[in-house]
Amino acid sequence: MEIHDSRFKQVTKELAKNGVVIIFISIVIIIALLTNGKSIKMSNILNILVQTTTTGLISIGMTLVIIDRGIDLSVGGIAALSSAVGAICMKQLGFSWGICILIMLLIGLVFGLLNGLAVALLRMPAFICTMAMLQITRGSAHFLLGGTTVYGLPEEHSVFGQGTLLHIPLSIWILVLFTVSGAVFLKYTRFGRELYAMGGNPKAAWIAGINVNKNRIMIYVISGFMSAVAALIITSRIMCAQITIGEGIELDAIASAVIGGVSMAGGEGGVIGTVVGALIIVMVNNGLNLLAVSPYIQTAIKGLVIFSAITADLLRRRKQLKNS
Amino acid sequence: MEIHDSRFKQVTKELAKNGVVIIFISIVIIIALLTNGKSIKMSNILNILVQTTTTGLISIGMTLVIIDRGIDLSVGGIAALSSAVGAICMKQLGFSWGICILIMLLIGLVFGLLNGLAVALLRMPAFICTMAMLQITRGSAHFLLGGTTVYGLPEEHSVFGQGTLLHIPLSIWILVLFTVSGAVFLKYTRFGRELYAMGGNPKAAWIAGINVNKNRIMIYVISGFMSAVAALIITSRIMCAQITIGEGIELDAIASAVIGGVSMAGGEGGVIGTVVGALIIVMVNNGLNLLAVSPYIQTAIKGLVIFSAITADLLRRRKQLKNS
Amino acid sequence: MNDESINTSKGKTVLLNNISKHFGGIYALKGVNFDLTNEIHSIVGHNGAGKSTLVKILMGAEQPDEGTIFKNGKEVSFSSPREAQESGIAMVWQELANFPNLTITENLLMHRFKYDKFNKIDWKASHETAETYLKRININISPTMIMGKLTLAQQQLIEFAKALSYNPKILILDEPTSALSVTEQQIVYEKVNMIKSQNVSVVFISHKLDEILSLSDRITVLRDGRKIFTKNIRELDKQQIIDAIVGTDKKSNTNNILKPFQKISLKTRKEPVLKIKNLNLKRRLNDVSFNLYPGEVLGFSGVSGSGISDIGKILYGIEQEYSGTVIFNGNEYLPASPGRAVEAGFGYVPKNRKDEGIIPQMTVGDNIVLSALRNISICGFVNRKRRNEIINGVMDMIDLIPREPELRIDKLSGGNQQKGVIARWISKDSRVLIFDEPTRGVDVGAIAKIYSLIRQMAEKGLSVIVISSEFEEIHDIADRIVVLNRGRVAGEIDPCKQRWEDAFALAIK
Amino acid sequence: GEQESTQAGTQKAVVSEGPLAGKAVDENGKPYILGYVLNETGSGWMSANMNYVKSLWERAGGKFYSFVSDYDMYKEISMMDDLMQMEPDAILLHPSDSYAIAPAVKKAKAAGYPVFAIDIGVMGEKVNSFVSTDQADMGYACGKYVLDNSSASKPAQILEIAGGLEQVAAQLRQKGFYEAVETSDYAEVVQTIDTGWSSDVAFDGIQDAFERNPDINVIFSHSDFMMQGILEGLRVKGKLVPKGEEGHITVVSIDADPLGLQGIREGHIDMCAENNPLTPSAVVINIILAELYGVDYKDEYVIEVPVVTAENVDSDARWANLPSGKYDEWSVADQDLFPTPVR
Ligand SMILES: Nc1ncnc2c1ncn2[C@@H]1O[C@H](COP(=O)(O)OP(=O)(O)OP(=O)(O)O)[C@@H](O)[C@H]1O
Ligand SMILES: Nc1ncnc2c1ncn2[C@@H]1O[C@H](COP(=O)(O)OP(=O)(O)OP(=O)(O)O)[C@@H](O)[C@H]1O
Ligand SMILES: [Mg+2]
Ligand SMILES: [Mg+2]
Repeated sequence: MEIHDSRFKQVTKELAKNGVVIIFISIVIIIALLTNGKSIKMSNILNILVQTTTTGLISIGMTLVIIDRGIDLSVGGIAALSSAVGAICMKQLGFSWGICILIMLLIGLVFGLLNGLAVALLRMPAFICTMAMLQITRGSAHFLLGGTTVYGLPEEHSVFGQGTLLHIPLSIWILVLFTVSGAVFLKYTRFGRELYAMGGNPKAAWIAGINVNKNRIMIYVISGFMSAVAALIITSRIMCAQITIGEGIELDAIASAVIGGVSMAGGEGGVIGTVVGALIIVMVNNGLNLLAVSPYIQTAIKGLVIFSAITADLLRRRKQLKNS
Repeated sequence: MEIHDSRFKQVTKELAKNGVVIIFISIVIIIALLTNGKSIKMSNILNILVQTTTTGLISIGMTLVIIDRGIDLSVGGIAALSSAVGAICMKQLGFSWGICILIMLLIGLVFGLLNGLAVALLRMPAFICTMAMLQITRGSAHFLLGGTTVYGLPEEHSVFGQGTLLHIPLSIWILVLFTVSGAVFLKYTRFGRELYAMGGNPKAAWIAGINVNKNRIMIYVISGFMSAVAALIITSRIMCAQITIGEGIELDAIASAVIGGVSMAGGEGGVIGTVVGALIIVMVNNGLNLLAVSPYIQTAIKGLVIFSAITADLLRRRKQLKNS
Repeated sequence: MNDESINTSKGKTVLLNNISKHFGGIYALKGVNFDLTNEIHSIVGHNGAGKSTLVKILMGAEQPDEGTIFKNGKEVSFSSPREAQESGIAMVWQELANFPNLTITENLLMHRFKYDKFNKIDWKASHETAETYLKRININISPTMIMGKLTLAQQQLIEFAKALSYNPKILILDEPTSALSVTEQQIVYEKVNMIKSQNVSVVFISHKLDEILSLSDRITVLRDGRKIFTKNIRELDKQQIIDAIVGTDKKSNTNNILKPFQKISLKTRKEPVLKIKNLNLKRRLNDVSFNLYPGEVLGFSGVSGSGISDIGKILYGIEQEYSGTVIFNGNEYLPASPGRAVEAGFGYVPKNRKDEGIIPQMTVGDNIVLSALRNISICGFVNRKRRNEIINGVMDMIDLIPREPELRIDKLSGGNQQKGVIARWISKDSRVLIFDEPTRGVDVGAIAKIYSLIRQMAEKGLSVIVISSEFEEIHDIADRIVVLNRGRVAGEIDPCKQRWEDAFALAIK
Repeated sequence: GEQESTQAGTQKAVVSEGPLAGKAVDENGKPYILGYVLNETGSGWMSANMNYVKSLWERAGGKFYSFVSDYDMYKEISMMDDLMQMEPDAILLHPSDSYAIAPAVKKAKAAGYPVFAIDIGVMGEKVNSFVSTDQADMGYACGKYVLDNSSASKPAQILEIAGGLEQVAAQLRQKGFYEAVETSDYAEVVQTIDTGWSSDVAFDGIQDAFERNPDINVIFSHSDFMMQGILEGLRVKGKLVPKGEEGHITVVSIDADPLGLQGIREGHIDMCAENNPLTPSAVVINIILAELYGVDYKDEYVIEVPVVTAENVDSDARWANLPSGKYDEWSVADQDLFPTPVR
């Protein structure tokens, strides 16, 4: 079995992309048929892409973390805190908009750094560290907002979430930008390859002279930064800061990565697959809404769809394996 | 670094128990001082223990899963579904109470089995499988309850959550029972030892002739069962079934395990540590309530306390390491 | 003291002065002095003698409790292997330290990739560079292959290629040939001699005394963390070295490896336990047929890629994509999984102890009884008394040191870990035992122990298959040797009548 | 009845009868589409609200779609986009957050959709009309009851069992309650437990609170949804004493759902501020029809808060006395705020 597994893994890895791509295509087709075409109208496609941006961005950072055998549960909290502080600076402290954007990004970097330092230098288990950080960040946001919503952000702030470029929403461009650079980064930079090495065999990575700690800190900083970028887009879409921002987004981000072929055991996967994974999740949501499925049964169906899709994919690979 | 790490790990392991125990004791003392003794009044100690039972029970199953390098996100959903079905059987279908209890436990076993089959036989990543199962179970619960609360359960049902034995709440006895048997089970049974082997090096375990699949299925069945037992206690305490039952309990359970010295990398840790971990989380909650800390800042403080406690513990071990 | 050592360090490439190192209660090294000039300086010693620890200290992977390190006369201390690397030291680690999830190129070039003008990794150029590194040790595998898919032998060779590619001034080789079969070993020997001529200093650790004798200029013997002596090769012969390694007190049991075991005669053979017909495995095995008799030790020998390991894997249920028939005790036997195989009475010691053998987080004791649990547990509960009896019994049998059943097995020296994996099956009664390269990284004394144990078990009527590319060794202990060559049976050797060279000839012809 | 009556959007033709018959159908018989975006369906109140609106609209011959965001703002505004893909004739909102939904409302109105809000309003952007029982008023009613029943001789030591304080509903209910009690010297909120609308957490919170302060004599719950946890929590504390008997703890709450009414009957709950899901639903349906017919309407309608106590607990006016889950049997609530318009 395990040998199978190891060989299986090989195949899995080779097919990871097509794997998720095949799931993706089948789901697109099925939903299109069920909604007789509504789902693939241009307007809806853009709608889906826009909905994917935030989870997508965060799942890109998450991908790096998971490749290094880590996990980052704090992303949603960081997004919430970044939003809260940003909005307060814009609205209540009246800082100039540009400064506020920088502050929002800075918050992502700072809390990412804290995660990185604790995980890399103190060797705190990533799960517990980032879970505590989730509570710290979301808690602070809750405290700052004190149960109110900070609204009435400056007009120009709407650009990230509501602006368009060449008739395509800016947020989509942002997602594309980060996805592509993420993919290039992983495949063509030394850091990218070292990351896979660390995930594949941490001890060997240290022996090979890779600066494991530096890289690891870097990874969590990036993840924090991506959360802040997501916060920019969210606040820009809802033009306010509010405590529930990013609630539960960590699960969606991790799920996107895993569906996209990233192995929780580390050392495998990439951002393209991850973003496709994120798309799949959004599409299922969107499809169920277009089909006006009863809200009481939607969650269950969502689970069933994901479960069956993955199952089908795994069985398909099994077959291919036998036949190879 | 990694070499250090390996040594560090060894110490970690030796101290894991004392590690969590030391955190535990310090927190007990600090809170006792802050609440000038309120927190260690007998009534409050029982109160804390009672509050620990549900997370505690679920985290016991979770411990087994994590030792095998897995994760079970579906526990809360299974608890909710088990509660919903149980309550409906009692109240609306008027089945005899005993039958209903069996049905509730059965639901735990069945969905645990589904997880086990998917993870063991299909090699579905535990994270994605149990996440889907979480949606399926909680979604079904939502569908069955349809946004209503099923209340007015038969009097005798209050026994698990409100009954006492020798002046000590029954639920505490249940937790103790499962903790002790869990510990014995891990240390003294073939299954227990094989479990650590599977977590430590799955391939080697398989080659040593261990029936990895059978054991793995078993583990998830147990985890599902523990969720059902927790459901018994919850429904018995609030004497109704509601959709919010068990929400987010999976994170608390995992956190308890990790705080208790269980390694997410598998092959290490035990249930005693886990339950102490669960106690710590409840104690912090309880402490903040005894101090009537504003709910707007509680979450942040909770996170800070956990974070600093773990940090302190890690630094302490570092020191010991140097001195040894 | 220090000045003196500075003087003595003059002209030496490296001087390790009075090095001590302990782990918990165990002393790995006690006041060891070691020096290196432009030479091949071998370190030998029993498993756990402290060889790897010594070189890890030189490489900066371990910090000594006491002692100083001088390099070219200057005192140095490396806090990480990287620093050692940057000062011109390269090492092949005893336990493979590679990235199974990455390509050969990435394993070779991890932080030395070729970059294009946008400072992106230029994969084409990188692969080409990697290819040249592979060419240097004349192996031709595509550098785009994933490391995890290669055979252990291939992986070990690539580690060697990597070390060479740094063009080090000092090269440390910790059992670089343990997984190699004769042909590949030759490659290593040539290269080592070549770079020595380019005045690179080499530290060479091995348990294969023949290669030690043929390669070394000087030999240092360690025992129980102490240095026994450093002598020039000319002053030494094999027996002296063996005595020094195992210690004169233990001398007695070392003799028997030199004299071959008495073989059971063909006449006394009964019905075969195993009848294997036309075993085929895609790209690996081709119509392999043989019989295995009760009480015999059957050897399988061949060079890398011969597929000898696959025979074990098939019989034990690891490899299932095979075709052909296996008759076990007269009826068809389908090895579906190791679990089933064990139930049927098979046992198996894998070649790759790190990935397929030990459970690193578990204690030595737990590792030993792992497969026996099913036999010593009553309604699920392990019988602690039996358990401890077994563990202590076996640890004595193959003198696994340190004798601490509750120590984590990954704290053991490589060879002792191997003993632990073997002990797992000695502790459990089986019908057929399969050993794949059982003596890999095991010291001379222990090799004798292990083979005499194998022999004893065979005499109890149990059948043993020993898979090994150590032609001499297997010639010493096997009743018959089946030689494989590129997945085909090249012939059968009767050790009583034929020499090991005959087997080797068949293997490479 | 629950399940099949909650098959929102399934195109089963609903028999058009009663006062609304044929109202939500245009001249050439095409049903009007109403899309409802709401924050949750987990609580009894929201379920009743959503299903009653749906039932009324379908009785009127219209087509009904619902989108539930589970308090995820980002999802909620995305749902507005999803909804617009289905080109509804009107959009009804019960938002998770009054401010965060504003941009989506703006977008919808720009796209020419009439937007209405029920129960929870929209801030920073005008909706066509907003119908509600004011959340703060409900909190205030509870506070007022507590004041009326406390005095210098027996000051009120109040334990607040909050819903999810990150949500407007909870925030406004808290605000209203505080406005009432802060005016008094002998009523004080001694502790607030944030339960995230969970009975289980409420149960634990009760234990903790009484450990700290045994003198608590009033409990204010943001919703009857946590009531089971509160009452059972009191029971194990031995403090579940019916009204009138020694040691009774005053319990005031919001919603007056079936659980609330039962509590009042058993004397465990003193008072509920009724949050009747029928009246605002009936009003908003009429207003939406008015919009479609081009009839004028005001941009806000506020329904005053009925206070439910033992005296009026059994009245037919109590929505929770209607057959639970059988929404299609619930008659069109008669209200005088806005009559059903005619085309
Ligand atoms: N990290 C560690 N923790 C505890 N003990 C260790 C550790 N590393 C090595 N040891 C102990 O130090 C001693 C020397 O180990 P070392 O690996 O140097 O032996 P060796 O000569 O290389 O043996 P082999 O020939 O089997 O490789 C052994 O007893 C081993 O158990
Ligand atoms: N070309 C290959 N493709 C896939 N897997 C391979 C290939 N070659 C070897 N392997 C795997 O590596 C294992 C080791 O090969 P095996 O040991 O049988 O060859 P060998 O003759 O023993 O050479 P060595 O002793 O160097 O491993 C094989 O059982 C097989 O699982
Ligand atoms: Mg060694
Ligand atoms: Mg071999």
